[in-house]
Amino acid sequence: MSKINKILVANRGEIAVRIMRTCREMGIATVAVFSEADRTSMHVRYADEAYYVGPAPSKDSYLKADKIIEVALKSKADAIHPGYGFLSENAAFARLCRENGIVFIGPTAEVIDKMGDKIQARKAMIAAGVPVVPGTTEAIKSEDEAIETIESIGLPVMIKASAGGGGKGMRLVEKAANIISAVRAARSEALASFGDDAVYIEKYVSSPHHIEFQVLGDEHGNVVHLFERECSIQRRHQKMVEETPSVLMTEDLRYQMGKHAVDAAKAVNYVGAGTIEFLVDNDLNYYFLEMNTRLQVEHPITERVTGIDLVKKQIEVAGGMHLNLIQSELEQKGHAIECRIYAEDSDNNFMPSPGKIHNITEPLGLGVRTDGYVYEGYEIPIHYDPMISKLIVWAQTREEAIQRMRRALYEYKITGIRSSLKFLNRIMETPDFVTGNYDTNFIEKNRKTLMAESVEELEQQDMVIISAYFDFVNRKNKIIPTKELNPANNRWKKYTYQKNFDRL
Amino acid sequence: MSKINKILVANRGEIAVRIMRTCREMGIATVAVFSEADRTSMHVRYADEAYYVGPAPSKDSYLKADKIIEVALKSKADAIHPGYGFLSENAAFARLCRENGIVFIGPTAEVIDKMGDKIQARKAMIAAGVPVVPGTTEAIKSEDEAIETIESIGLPVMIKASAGGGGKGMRLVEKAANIISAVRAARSEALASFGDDAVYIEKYVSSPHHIEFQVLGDEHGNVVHLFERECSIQRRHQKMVEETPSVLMTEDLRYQMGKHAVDAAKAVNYVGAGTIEFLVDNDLNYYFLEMNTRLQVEHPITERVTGIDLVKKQIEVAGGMHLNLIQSELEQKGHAIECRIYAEDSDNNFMPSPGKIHNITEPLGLGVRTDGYVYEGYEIPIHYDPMISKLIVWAQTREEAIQRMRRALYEYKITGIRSSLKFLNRIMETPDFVTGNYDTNFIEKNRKTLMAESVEELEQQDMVIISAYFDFVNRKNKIIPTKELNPANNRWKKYTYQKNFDRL
Amino acid sequence: MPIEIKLGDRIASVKILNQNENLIEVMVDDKTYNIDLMHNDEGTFSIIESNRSHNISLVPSQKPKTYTAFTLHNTYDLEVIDAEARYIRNRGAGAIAQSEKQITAPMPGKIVKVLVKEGDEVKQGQTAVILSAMKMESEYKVAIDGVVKAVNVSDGDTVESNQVLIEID
Amino acid sequence: MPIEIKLGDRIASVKILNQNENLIEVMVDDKTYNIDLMHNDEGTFSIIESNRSHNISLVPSQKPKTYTAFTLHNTYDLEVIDAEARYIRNRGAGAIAQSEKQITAPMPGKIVKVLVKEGDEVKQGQTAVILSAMKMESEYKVAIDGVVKAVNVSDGDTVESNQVLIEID
Repeated sequence: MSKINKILVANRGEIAVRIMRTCREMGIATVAVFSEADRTSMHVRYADEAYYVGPAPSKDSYLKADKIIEVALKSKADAIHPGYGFLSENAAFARLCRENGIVFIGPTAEVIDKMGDKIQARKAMIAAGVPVVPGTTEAIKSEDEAIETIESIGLPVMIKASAGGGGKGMRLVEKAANIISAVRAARSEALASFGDDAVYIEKYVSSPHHIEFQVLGDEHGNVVHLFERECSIQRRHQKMVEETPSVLMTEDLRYQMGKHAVDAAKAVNYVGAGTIEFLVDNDLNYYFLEMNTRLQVEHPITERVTGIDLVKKQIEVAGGMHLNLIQSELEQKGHAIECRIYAEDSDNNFMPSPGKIHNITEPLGLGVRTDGYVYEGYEIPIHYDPMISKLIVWAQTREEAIQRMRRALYEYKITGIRSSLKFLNRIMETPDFVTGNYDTNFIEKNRKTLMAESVEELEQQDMVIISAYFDFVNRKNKIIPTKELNPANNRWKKYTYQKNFDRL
Repeated sequence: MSKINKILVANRGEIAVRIMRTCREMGIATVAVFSEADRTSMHVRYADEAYYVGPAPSKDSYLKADKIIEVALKSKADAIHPGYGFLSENAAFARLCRENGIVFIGPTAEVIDKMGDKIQARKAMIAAGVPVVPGTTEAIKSEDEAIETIESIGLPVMIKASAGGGGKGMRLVEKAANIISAVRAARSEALASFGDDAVYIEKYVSSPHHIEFQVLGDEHGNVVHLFERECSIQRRHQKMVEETPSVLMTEDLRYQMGKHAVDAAKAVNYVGAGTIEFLVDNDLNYYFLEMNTRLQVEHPITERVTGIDLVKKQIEVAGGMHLNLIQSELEQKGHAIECRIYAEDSDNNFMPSPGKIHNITEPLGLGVRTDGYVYEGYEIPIHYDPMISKLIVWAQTREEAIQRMRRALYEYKITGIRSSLKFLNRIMETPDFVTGNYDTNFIEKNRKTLMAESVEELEQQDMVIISAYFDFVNRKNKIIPTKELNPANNRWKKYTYQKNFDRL
Repeated sequence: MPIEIKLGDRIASVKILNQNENLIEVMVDDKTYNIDLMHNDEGTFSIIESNRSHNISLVPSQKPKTYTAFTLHNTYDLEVIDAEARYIRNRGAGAIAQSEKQITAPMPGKIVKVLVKEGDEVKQGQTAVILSAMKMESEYKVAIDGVVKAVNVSDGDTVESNQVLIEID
Repeated sequence: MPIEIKLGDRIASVKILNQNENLIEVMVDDKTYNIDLMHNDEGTFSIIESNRSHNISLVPSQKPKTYTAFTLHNTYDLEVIDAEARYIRNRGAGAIAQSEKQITAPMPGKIVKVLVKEGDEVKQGQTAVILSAMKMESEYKVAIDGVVKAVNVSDGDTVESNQVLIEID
């Protein structure tokens, strides 16, 4: 067991700040690293120490494993927390940490390697008895084998290039008559795209739910799960809204899936926080999709319903401590929803909207948590992820949580850039979301109402026009801005309220 | 049962905003009232409608019952929420609401009257079997009666002027020999101060704990309690820190006190949210102190451990709904602490510090709730309460909650005015608080460490001096401020990081 | 002096009829409002009109006299048309198609690849430049058939919002 | 040009030795620091010194060249002493007791009661005025024996921070 007194956070943005918050609570000193674009980022100002690691592009700074190790050694950090993204699922980096006597807060390099390889992960899950999407684990050898396989797993199926990615070399087969032509087409496309015509076959799950289970494991063989997160609200595989519990879940299903999630983690002797992602169809069949061997963006909703600080647990088990959690004592209390705030223009094809934050007002009060990192005057760099903040609400029931989220979105004001706030509010008002009747096709299905033009009364428009009028006149007459709220123009004579318009 | 669609909030500051938040979640429209000093206050900007009610002094605006009723009628509000302070415990106002067909969100005028009168309240509690501080309920008639009474309740006792207040006409008696002289002295001082020499006798509880129970009642005779709040950290009877659960509490004591709190509320057919305040001595004897017939400042810690939105419950029962809470199903989960942020200078005898907020950064993240109302550029008026915000944290254990509070206080930055943030942080670090070994004498007892001068390293001072240097130089050269973080001076030549100082 | 303000397709005329400090009688087109307006120099506006509380935030754009306004549910682009602007507008009436002759960056970003060079003949719909911002690449296409008059950026350049990247003739 | 800065009782001399944009070599008294300093015009400073991250917020006071600085744990009053200030300081060296001859408001507030009038003889410790702010009343006493030279406020007046209320001679 190694006592951790100082942690280098090899990340930026909200997650770097979020990790440092827990470190501060635990009395652990923090070391920030920053690229040239991030000198004034919140994580640099929040940390006890800060080191420059390179130019703005990630590959020259946040992905520079050797440079980050160098900083860790120089600053005498005991451990490195990689956050999510960047080096968090990089086995070579985990190995480099170990070689330099630095604790990598995450699973071992071997586990990262294994779970990062789709075929290997799939085999490990089958061995552990965890259901996977039915199909072949190796490339098919002939068209006959394809027909045979498809007969055994049933239509529809997806034919996928082994070397594939990005949708290339993929064919959906819904009718038996099309099998041969689809296999041929996929093969030829795979050959053209990747120089390798190997394809394999998987059952096609249409309109699935994306449901994941949070797991935590320690070095002593203890593994628990912290229940599910429903992550089906996605736009182009980008999650936008997550919630827990899932409306789809029954007590039985949760028990089964939770058990499989724990089995999956145990199968690879998993240490740390991880997530088992499942596809669930409308008949509640579920299949292992992949394992994320790191903290997820959406981890706060789990923290809110279980009361457990996941980063604290990560740090504790990385230091060799026992997990000290007993599955039967864990519970989900109430309902939590997370909305991701992106700097993007939902009215304009979700175009990224970097720029300078002019004003920001965060929602506060009962049941509201914000995890962000931008501040007024901060210029969002063009080099990194467009997510600027996460808004998490909790309430006793799902209905109340949706009401609270709407209220929080009402209070959240970010000006200077376009954000996804309006779009998120629309999601909260869409009947399919309110009733909980949705799957990964939600955004496509509700595109019309989600993207409809806002109707605002003429009067509201007129108030905007009047505001612009006064701002224009005011800027013509003044130089030095202040933050004080002024009457429309200071030059005008001062009367008290009572002497003028009758207000009632 | 009356459906409430629109609520006038007869208050200002954080509590007005807090009430409107819940209204918004419930789909209830909100009406703000404001004095001349509050035109740009948050509650005016948050509400759907806003009405001017008079000049800055409270007596000319927020206390103008008739004016507020007039606004309620004009705006067609169904109900008025009085918040705390101002008209919240004003029976005449509650009566005026009823006469005008407006729901007063609080108990009836009769209950406010009864609990507002110390002697009447004391008698009602005795009748309900709730322990009160031993002593006389009427003025003593003779010195012999005084001796007799004191013999029966035991020393020490406090002799108090019936017409009294402000410490005048009060005498502490610790020895039997001093009884007669103390009675005489109290009487003559009472006569001189109030023109009435009536005095009564109460048992003196030394270094008590101030512990209160939250109760909720409906029109249908249901009353539950939502457990205790420990409020002993006070400076001159001003609460500074509250927490729940109380370290002092045992399961048994909580059960007994909770039952007595419910009995007390039932004795007066209490409807709405109320608080029963008790004094508790070190032997765990407890005595009814008074009942507050309104929402308390510190209600959020109860909300956090029970998960119940108290304002929502207030609105529901005011509309005639059933409480729908069952005592045996209620539970306290984890630990919550509230710190009150005052605009006052703890380094300078807690002098009030009104003024303009220059910059504010609120703490965010796991387990942190802020209920405030000030914003950057807001000028805190001199006319009202100095409390500008409440910081509430929750964690699984008390130890973790204290750590989290320290972290949140670290993140909370308010510049432009002096605030109690530093003093609150000192409280969180005082061993007596950390161990939970404290009573109402805490601040007096720990004055030396709480008020000690901060020792900051020379280097930190030097950084402050360097900052002042650059700000001064910069202001000489520039006119138009922006929020962008700049290098020290734009005129200096631009090099990239690598070409200069070696950073490692 | 009435001032015209353009909001989307609408051009509204604004005129102050009466004012006592923050209490103002104002006409927008032919509708008259009695409002209580407070604002600060950062563009935060609080307007109470018939006791309704409106919150509006204005952010000036880089182009003078233009704003982006944020209301609760909407974001608007606004332009103030004063005497000077009216003059320029009238004078420039013939040059409306100017925007079609330029490819401008709609946001700050980094040039991934420039696909045309000066003198190239280009066709409408042809991709001329690829811009990347926040891990997303976007292709920018030519709006009209023509010849490339100027290429103002190179691969790897960082560009500002509204910067002209390519000019077509 | 070194500038002197007063922080509490300490007067420190600051001198820039070397600067490349935000990377600065600076001497405070006889200690040299290599710092990376970024700040904005609202007085937010981020300094990295020997890789330690310092956050400082400066708020200018109403008096020119004076600041209140907020660090994590402390609040400091600072004054910049440049050539001009040094000149005034030196010239006014004889008038140090000026502050004892005035009662000034330490905060904005409202005058509850003025207890002296022009020409009154007053004794040290005598209460001259009661000021109220945020529901709290404070008494302000005379610092020296003397005669009231001027009473600048009346009951009910609203006063600013640092406003002179009473002058004694």
